[in-house]
Amino acid sequence: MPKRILEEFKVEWFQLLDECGTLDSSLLSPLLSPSESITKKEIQGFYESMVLIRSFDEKALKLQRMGRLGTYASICGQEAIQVGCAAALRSSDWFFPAFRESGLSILRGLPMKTLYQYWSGDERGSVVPEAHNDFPIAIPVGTHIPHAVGAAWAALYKKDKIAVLATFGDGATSKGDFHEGLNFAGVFSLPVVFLCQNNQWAISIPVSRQTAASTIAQKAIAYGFPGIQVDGNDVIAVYLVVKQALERARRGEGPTFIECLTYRLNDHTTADDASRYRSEEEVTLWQEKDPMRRLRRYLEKTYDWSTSHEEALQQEVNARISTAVEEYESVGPDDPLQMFDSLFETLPKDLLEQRAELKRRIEKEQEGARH
Amino acid sequence: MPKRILEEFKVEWFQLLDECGTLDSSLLSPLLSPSESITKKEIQGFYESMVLIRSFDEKALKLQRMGRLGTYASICGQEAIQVGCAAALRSSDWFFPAFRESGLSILRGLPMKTLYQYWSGDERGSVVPEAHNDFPIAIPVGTHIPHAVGAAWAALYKKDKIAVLATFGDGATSKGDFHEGLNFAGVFSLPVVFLCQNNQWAISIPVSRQTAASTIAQKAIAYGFPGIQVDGNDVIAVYLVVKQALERARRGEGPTFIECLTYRLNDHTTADDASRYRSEEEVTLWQEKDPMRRLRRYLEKTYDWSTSHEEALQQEVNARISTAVEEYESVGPDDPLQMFDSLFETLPKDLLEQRAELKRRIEKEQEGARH
Amino acid sequence: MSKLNLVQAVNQALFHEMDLNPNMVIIGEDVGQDGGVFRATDGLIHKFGESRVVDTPLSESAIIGTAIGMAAYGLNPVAEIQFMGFLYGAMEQLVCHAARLRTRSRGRYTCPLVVRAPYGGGIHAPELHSESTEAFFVHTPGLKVVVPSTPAEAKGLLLSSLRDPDPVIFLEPSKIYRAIKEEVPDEEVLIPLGQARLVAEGDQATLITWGAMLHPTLRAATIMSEQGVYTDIIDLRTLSPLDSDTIMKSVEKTGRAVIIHEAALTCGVGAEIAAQISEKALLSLVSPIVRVAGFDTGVPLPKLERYYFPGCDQIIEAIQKVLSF
Amino acid sequence: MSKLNLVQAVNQALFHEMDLNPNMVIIGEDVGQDGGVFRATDGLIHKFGESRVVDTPLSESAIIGTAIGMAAYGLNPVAEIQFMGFLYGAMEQLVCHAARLRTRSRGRYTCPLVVRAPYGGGIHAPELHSESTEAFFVHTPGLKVVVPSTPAEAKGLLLSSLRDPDPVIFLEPSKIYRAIKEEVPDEEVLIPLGQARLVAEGDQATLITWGAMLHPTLRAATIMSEQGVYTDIIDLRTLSPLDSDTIMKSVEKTGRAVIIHEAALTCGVGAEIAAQISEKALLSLVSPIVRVAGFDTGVPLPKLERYYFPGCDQIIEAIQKVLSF
Ligand SMILES: Cc1ncc(C[n+]2csc(CCOP(=O)(O)OP(=O)(O)O)c2C)c(N)n1
Ligand SMILES: Cc1ncc(C[n+]2csc(CCOP(=O)(O)OP(=O)(O)O)c2C)c(N)n1
Ligand SMILES: [Mg+2]
Ligand SMILES: [Mg+2]
Repeated sequence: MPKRILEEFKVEWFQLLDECGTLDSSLLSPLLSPSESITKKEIQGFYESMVLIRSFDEKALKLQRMGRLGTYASICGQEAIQVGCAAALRSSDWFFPAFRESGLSILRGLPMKTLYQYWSGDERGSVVPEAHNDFPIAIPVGTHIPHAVGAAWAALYKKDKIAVLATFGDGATSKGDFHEGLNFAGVFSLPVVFLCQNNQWAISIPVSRQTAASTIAQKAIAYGFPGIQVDGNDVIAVYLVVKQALERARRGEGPTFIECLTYRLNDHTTADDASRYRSEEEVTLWQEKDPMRRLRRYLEKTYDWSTSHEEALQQEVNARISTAVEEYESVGPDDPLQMFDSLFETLPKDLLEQRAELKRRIEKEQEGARH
Repeated sequence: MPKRILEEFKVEWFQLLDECGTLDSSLLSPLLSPSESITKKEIQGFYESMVLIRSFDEKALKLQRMGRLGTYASICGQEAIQVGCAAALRSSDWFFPAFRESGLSILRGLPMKTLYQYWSGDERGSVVPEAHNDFPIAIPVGTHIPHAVGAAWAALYKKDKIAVLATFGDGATSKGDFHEGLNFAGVFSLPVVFLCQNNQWAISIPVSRQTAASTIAQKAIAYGFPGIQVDGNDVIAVYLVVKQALERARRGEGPTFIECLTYRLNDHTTADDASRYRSEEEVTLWQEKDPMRRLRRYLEKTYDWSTSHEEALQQEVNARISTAVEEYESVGPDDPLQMFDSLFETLPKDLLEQRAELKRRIEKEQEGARH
Repeated sequence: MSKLNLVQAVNQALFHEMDLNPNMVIIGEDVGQDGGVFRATDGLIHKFGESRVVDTPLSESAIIGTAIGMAAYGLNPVAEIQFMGFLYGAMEQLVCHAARLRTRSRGRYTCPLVVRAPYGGGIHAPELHSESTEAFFVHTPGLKVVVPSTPAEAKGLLLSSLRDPDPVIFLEPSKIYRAIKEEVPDEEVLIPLGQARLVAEGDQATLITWGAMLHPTLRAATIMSEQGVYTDIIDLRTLSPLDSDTIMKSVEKTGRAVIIHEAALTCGVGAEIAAQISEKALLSLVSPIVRVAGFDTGVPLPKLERYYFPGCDQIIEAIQKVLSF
Repeated sequence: MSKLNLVQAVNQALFHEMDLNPNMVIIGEDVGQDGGVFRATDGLIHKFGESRVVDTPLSESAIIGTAIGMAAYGLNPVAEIQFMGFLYGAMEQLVCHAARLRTRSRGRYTCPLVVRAPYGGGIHAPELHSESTEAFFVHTPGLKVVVPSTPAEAKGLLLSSLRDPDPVIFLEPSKIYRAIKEEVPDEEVLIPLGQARLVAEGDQATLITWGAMLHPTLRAATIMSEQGVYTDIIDLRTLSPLDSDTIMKSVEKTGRAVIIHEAALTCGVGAEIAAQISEKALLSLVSPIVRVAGFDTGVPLPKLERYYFPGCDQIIEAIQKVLSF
């Protein structure tokens, strides 16, 4: 046939909990299997998690301002995504973060003190507890995506019934490794879920300068698997969509791409000054759409969540965070020789010599300090 | 709105001249502006060009078998794309080839002897005549795409009313540089046309292993500009679609992605043995769809193209090719010092010393030869 | 003359050249409104507009790749890569294309491209923000590699790089972006590429270094001079092409060489310098050459980074070692 | 024992290890049905199936990147890159991830990955099919670099690489893929990484080389021995870690060193070796070190490539030079 339509695609938007805290439960039932439901306990749990990770974040910013933490990347405004993902993941699943997933990592079981260590420039902050198969933070944007693909491939090969989640920002979608990784996942139909936290900024670059595509979700079309845009400030929508995608992956039905539309409410990192490149109005607009505010309204309306509940929760969270900060600040100094000791399984001779040289320098320094 | 369709996309297929040589002229008129038409002379010209480049190709394969040429990448089966593109391009446009565009380069004005030189491993075969702004062949697949994007950007910056064409294979669409380059073109709305010669193989990798997308054309959706699939064995369709895309670019309306579906009828290169990985039947099937056969049928039906026309044309072409081969084989040896002389505009001192060393070696060798 | 730090000097050089050369454009991540994460391009977008100072998507390979296409078309692109550690993503474009375009086309196309990147450690930055793999580029035929060591040097070397007809990798030591201020001439200064600078003179040893490491080297030399030991100090400025003549002349005089760089020891640029000395000035050597360099490990995260970089103490030890041999 | 060429020896090693280790998988372009463009993986897909011998899309960065993920998960991936010139596209994955995963995670995740790539010139191949930039990887902490020089060596070194718990770049000299046949034991042979091989003994000079360049070196040495000049010949085998002890022991004996490699001279691995000799064995040297290396230009297309690579003549000249100093 000379002229015909070969393929048609649509990109869908998904939201359950709107900005006023109203839940469209008509959408809920088709997403849950008959035996499933979302309980009050779960939803309240989402809120508690959000309070926890936001408080962690606020504390991190404070510590940084006081010079007690290094450069830090705030997650403020992106809590719904991180809580939704954490709830949807099983502990046997593998998770590959970018660097703006502190909340998700905490909820996966990474101790808060460990994260504070990481952001203070302590390599021990990258050590993920054995209980979880989560990768450490990798700084080069987007380059961890193929690792997630490789882990998914290995899981498939080993017939492990797990799924892999990789998260990244809107900026990451411009990197070659995003493309190559997603393409591999499509070709080999791997059990992996790609989740873009589209917070609409990559440092000073707005998403409109990152791509001419009107959604990021539509990028999945290039790789032959489903892509969807979700309201990233709606924890219930994120949870359900991610959960379904992970289940799909575990069932062997291949990858899914999820764009979560959200907003970076703070500076890129504590080293950045966002007022140089974006307007107050834009930020205010998105503060209105805050994921926590919305869920709290829902809780208030539906479950009589009260100020006293809120205060009790906040107190408990504050206590946990204080403990974490204390733990973090009472950690002893790291061993500089780790530079060598975690480089290879067996250190070759030339490096043993360099190690000895470092040891000598350290001892000399200690000597000097003693006098 | 909780759930809604954000975007809808379709991917279209375009063909004018079918496998039996029947032209659907109903599609022709909407593609041509009122003052335009495709004349007999043009269509006959397409055929003559096809005969020329196929004969060039056959000769190259023969020369290679006789040890008179190096490794060569045949264009057999892909002539319609190359003729269509050459006809659509203006000489002021810039062209960035991969390595399977010998036909297109010839029609752009690169002397056939120069191409034979290139495929014999003579660097002078990469020197593009001043009359055309065509890039030399670059071997790393897909990596020339950003160069085309950069040239288009520069043209826009300089307000030159030209367009840029970049061609590449299906394999190239998996490379990160394809993604990064097309994304830039979309974001900056650049005057560039990307044309994929989807010959369905990348050495031994079938296109189904290259991507899970059902068309390559749909990859354009990821970058926010139009993509279309064209019958790459239909020279008229290719010509019209490429021409429109180039005009669109020159008008400042941004990039277009064109997938031309075709087939690599020969081995990947003369160093390859395709029988290791694909069936005779598949090849035979595609021989039926040969772009030349189809156009010849059309010419026979429409313009009384006869065996004697054919023979006269073939004779003329043979003569041109013989001349080119003679020229190629009578070219003197290249100057090894060019290794240095075309490295920098001004050679730094250490390299002058190395150059002198090479000169000494050459002189010593010549000395030796003289004795 | 104004007292500027290194990042201001870079900024001034960019302003100067953008003014003179309408074909010069700047591209990179955050180079526009934000003025670059170190503010090296601060204000340029306001003066020269969005078409000449272009914020790009997050794509290092395309930044370099499109810059190559622009350069071939006749522009003079300056590509900023946010940190040297992100240049690896553009390695294929640099090695296969920027470095080869002139040769491949036998001079028909050229690549007058400057790639600027902050490099080196010591700023307590996250992982991969402290790379100094200049050796990769020095080992790549067809590229030039330039590293300034002070604000005035930065201005003069950058202006020359911007005028160079071939691709230049211009590495800016982020540790000294703001650490030093010096008088920088307001007018144009061109420091020719390929010529090292003799920073101090002495006849007991030759200290060879570049970039941020010049400063601990100067400190070490001052301390040694207080003990009556005087050394030549060579600031290489350009790592490719390397100014061997200046090195050999000095080593022939002093007979002792200490090479100082923060990059990993093995196969660093120091190896090349040591090899050249041992080839060309062996008979002058009265002591083995000593390289003071980073360890062959990655640069650790901030808490341990000070253990990685060699400093004044190591340089003094090295000088003492060559003197006492 | 069977008489095999180098590519057959590689193939045999892969068969051997695939049989023993169910976690070993091979990925790359054309490694499956086609058996690799040089046939190094010939037949493996038929014996081990499509899930263990996997043809991938044309994506060097993803080949290495996914292999890293596989390795971290517990597999032993072997990634074939079709030619070394295409490894640059995966440089970010190699330098930022393969080399750092163990350090970054403090040993929680490791990367037992072998990257195989044909390398070097002399096969009249197109542009970028003749690269020998091993120095890039030697300069990268966290990677090992192995280069075999004969079929039996290839088998023994590849098997050790496949068992190594850390990432190994295994470079196969394509020039001698089929040029030499030798007896290769059918059974398992493991040549430990990090140990050089003394191929010939003599006391007048030390010739240090690796890979394909061993063969012109042997020819040069034979010619010199006919003139009564006997040399040590060291085949390095592993470039990282470097077996300095073997080098120094020999140079201390002979007092003269010639280093031969086909890579570009400046900042090549030869520079590191020369630097180490000049640091550790200076007093033994009775002549300047000579490096015989490729020019600091790209490798030209086939018609001129023979002018690029140093050969037997240059090695003889170099030996004469160190002898006559
Ligand atoms: C390959 C690479 N290039 C540049 C950088 C510097 N950089 C760090 S974060 C960032 C922006 C990332 O944006 P996005 O992916 O949207 O994530 P977000 O910060 O919004 O979470 C940039 C450019 C980097 N880390 N890696
Ligand atoms: C970056 C890179 N990887 C691998 C190769 C080796 N190689 C040469 S051509 C080719 C296949 C190209 O396939 P495609 O893009 O479809 O072009 P075609 O050969 O079909 O014209 C490969 C893998 C290369 N030249 N460059
Ligand atoms: Mg973002
Ligand atoms: Mg193809």
